[in-house]
Amino acid sequence: EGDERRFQDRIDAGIRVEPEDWMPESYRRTLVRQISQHAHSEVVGMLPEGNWITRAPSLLRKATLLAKVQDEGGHGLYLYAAAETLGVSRDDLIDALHAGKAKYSSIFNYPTLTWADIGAIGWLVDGAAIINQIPLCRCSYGPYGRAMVRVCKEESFHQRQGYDIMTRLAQGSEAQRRMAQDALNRWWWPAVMMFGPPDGESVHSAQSAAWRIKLHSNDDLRQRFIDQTVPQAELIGLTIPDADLRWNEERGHYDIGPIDWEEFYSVVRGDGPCNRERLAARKSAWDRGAWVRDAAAAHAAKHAGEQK
Amino acid sequence: EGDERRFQDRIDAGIRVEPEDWMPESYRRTLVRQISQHAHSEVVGMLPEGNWITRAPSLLRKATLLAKVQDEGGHGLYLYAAAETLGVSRDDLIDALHAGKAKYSSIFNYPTLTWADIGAIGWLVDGAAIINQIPLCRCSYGPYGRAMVRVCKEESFHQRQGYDIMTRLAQGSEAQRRMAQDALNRWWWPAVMMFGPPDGESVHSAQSAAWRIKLHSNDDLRQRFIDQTVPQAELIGLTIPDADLRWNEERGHYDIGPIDWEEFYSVVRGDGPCNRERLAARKSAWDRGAWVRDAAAAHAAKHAGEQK
Amino acid sequence: MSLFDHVLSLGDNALILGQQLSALTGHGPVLEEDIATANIALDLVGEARLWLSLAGEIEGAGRSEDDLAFLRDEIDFRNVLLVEQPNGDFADTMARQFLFDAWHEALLAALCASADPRIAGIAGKCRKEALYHLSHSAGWVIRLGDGTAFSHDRMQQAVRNLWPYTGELFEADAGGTALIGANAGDIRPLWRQRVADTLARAALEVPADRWMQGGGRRGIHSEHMGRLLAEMQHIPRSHPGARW
Amino acid sequence: MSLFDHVLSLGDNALILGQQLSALTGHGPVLEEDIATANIALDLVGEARLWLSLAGEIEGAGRSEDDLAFLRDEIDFRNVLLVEQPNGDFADTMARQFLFDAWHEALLAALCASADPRIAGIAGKCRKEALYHLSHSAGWVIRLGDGTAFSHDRMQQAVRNLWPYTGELFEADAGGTALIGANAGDIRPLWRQRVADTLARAALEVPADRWMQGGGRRGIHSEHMGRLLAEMQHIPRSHPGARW
Repeated sequence: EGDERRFQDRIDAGIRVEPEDWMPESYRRTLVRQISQHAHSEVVGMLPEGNWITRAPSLLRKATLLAKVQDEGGHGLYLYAAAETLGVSRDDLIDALHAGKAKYSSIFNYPTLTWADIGAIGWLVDGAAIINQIPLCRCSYGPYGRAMVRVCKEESFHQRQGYDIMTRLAQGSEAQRRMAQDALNRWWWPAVMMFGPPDGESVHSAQSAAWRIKLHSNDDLRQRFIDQTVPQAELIGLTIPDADLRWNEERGHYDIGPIDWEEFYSVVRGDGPCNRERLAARKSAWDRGAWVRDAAAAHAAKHAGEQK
Repeated sequence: EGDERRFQDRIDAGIRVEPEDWMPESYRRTLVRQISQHAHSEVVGMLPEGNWITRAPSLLRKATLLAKVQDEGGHGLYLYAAAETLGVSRDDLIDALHAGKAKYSSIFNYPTLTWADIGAIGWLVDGAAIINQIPLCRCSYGPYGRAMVRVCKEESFHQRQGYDIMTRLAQGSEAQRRMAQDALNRWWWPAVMMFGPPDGESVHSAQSAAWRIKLHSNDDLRQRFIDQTVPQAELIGLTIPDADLRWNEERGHYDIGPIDWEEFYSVVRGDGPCNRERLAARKSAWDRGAWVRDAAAAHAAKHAGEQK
Repeated sequence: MSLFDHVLSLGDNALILGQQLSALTGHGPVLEEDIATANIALDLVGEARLWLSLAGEIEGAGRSEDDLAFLRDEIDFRNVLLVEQPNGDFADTMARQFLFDAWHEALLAALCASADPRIAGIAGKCRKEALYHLSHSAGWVIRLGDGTAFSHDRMQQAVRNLWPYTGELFEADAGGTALIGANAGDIRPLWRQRVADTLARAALEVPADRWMQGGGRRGIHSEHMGRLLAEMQHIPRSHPGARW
Repeated sequence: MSLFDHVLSLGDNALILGQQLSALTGHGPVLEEDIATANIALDLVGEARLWLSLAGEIEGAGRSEDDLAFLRDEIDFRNVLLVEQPNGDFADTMARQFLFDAWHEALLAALCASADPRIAGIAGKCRKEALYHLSHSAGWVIRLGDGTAFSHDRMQQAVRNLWPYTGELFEADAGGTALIGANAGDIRPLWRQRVADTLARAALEVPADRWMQGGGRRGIHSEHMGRLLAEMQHIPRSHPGARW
């Protein structure tokens, strides 16, 4: 009781929580859920982009995409490490993912069908992620906030690369332009939905706001994303697939058409185009790697004496 | 003793041996070895050509290649059936193949690297096979001879298709012509070696000749192949990769340069470019199919009553 | 959807499924099955040639069957997602084949009544083959479903995994109905009946309808499609203008 | 072999191995390894870019690194067969990597002494990366060889299966010796020593030399190469002249 109040007072005073500090169990659980979901998203997110490394259309683009996917693995590592400071193990978190108990971002349940999807993911998905994540750099839990600083720096680089891919396509041949517009058509709404349900339907929000692990509402962040992205699309001559989209002079923001939340929930429920494939790919990699991890452990045990 | 003489007399008189007839054990064994080796060759031979069905450059060529590979499977079936008339089971023969105890034609241990290889296999490998097999239509063992009649009819169709592919390539673009010449360069000597070692070094020959299961010597058949094929190459403007090749007016045959028997024996020994892959592909198909065969057997057993 | 797109869609279904089966020849569980697989693939490639040639004729832009097969981008392919799902193991292959065949034969039967004699002609020719394909794949669904415990579970899982791709088979559109004629409405009930009967004989459950995947007919495919096309198109794409 | 072919061969080895590793990202046994694989692939693609650009410069026909990577036919690729062998499982991947790295680093070290400053420059830059690759792959050979009984057998089998592709690494030719300079003769003994030392630490046997496979450097590849190129080249081949 007194602990809880002191904890909240420190948060309100802008003092960061560190692993050794006392914290309410529900704060710890909420953070483990959020950080591990974020870590899983980085790792699962390697799959849709990894799908195009072998088919990248130039060596420079291949190299850049490899570097990006490598970065995502790195983000996964930082984030698992941040979660581990809360007293859980990476293996347990991974087991929860494979058992379908832990979530990852639904956006990665959409397929990457053309090279333009790599551009669209960088531009839109990383763009949306940054908007979600920049506030988290100031979140109350120290290890998470510090991890997010590194992550955001790299994401912003990825976002620019994605937009560069789209720009090149939009200025390219008719087939390339069509490819870019098609990718925008398919990724726009899923990206808009990345910010989660409308504020009225969002759970956990009030408590998370008080704990400073969620600093803005879903709808505010979504609006920021839309306001930032629409002019970028116009600049390169692509059309946002929303007939109702228009600038609202009064609000000083873009208005958009209705969001198809039925689709969103169906993907969350597991019925997206790639839910089964993504989880199967992760589980298969993990299961096929079991003998390798066993061998590494056996080797380390045999030579434990020598290394000291 | 008397049986053996009567057996040989009937053969000498041109009377065919049928499954129910008495035959020497060594005749049976020799035939089982030869027929099963031939059946295995058909089945393993589906692999190098099957490698190009998915990449055939036109739909007509894709269909024709599918039909050809289907025919080869059919040849495998006839030949296993012919072998089974000698009191062995197909499963035992397949086990012997997978255990490395039974052979198949070494030619299928070479890779198919371009579309032109499909032409070269039809033209040269099927061409050589027909020359080997036509005499076998008259061989002393009835079921084998009759199977060979069917096989030869289809092979000759395949040979014409192969030559047609090569002709088209040889008359095509510079890249296609180069592809055709490259395939001829790689397949020529292996095809020439398909007739087996020179007569002096060939084992089993004398007895097989007496039994009328080998009707011509290796070198005679090889000469027939060369005499038939060289003008076909010239006709479409391709060059046989043999600097010593020339027409011998006196013999009325082409003379060829020395054959690299070291390569031949290395492939027979298992060191060809694809020996390991071919056998592994067959074993893997068989092993992965075990539960399917088990299920079919279980289903048949459950419903055995109904079907009578 | 235009008549061109419709005929393309018929051709693309046959082409992509034929292409998938082509990769299996020589790798089946038993020699007879290798032969059957090659034979069915051959029928489907043959059917694809007829539809694609007709599509080219309808378009009138001089594109041949090969131009349409080898020089189109993924987004212009009109096949359903079902046929591009991976071969997987033998249960996956046969479940895909059965779910397709049960629809394919019914569709071709309806198309035999098409007012367009070219369409009716192709449908009439290919329907007989499709009937053989259906009896072959249904036979395997039954054998595996009602075989061993292992094969039963594999087949049930395969049917369940592919079920979300069956809704797209029946996506109605105005052009389609006009094209096919009065029998279009019969296809779905006939398919359901066939599936129910065969799965019952196989001691398998018919999966519940959930969210159905779609998009193939509009050119929005799955991640499997790109690699399939890369392999299929590489040689013609690498030699523009060449004849083979 | 001309200087152009030699430099191409250096580029193609890096390109094809980098391409193979690219297919593995996201599918490794542990996250750290996914990161390492992407990193090594990235180094190799980077190295390929340098050599292929130089090859284009030497040829003087205006071909860019991308023209050489994406618009060449299989027969014009000059990589050794080792790098095109399939990824297989983790033991196969690591055995291939180790056998390559042990040679690659030694070759680059020798090339640092090349009279051609462009070659020496690229070699100097890439050698550091190659040293890291070698320490990484040798570490896994040792861990798996001297790990569990299962991993030991898998690694031994992988080394044995790949051994016939190691002879080609040392196929001598006049152009090569001239290019590399006086240290060429040191590469093979250094490679043998590294392999012997690492396999000894891994409790693995050095396979006996038998018939060695060759041909890659002359454009005669294995059946794996065609599918690899189909996937790698499909998009550029499908959009002639496009910039990306």
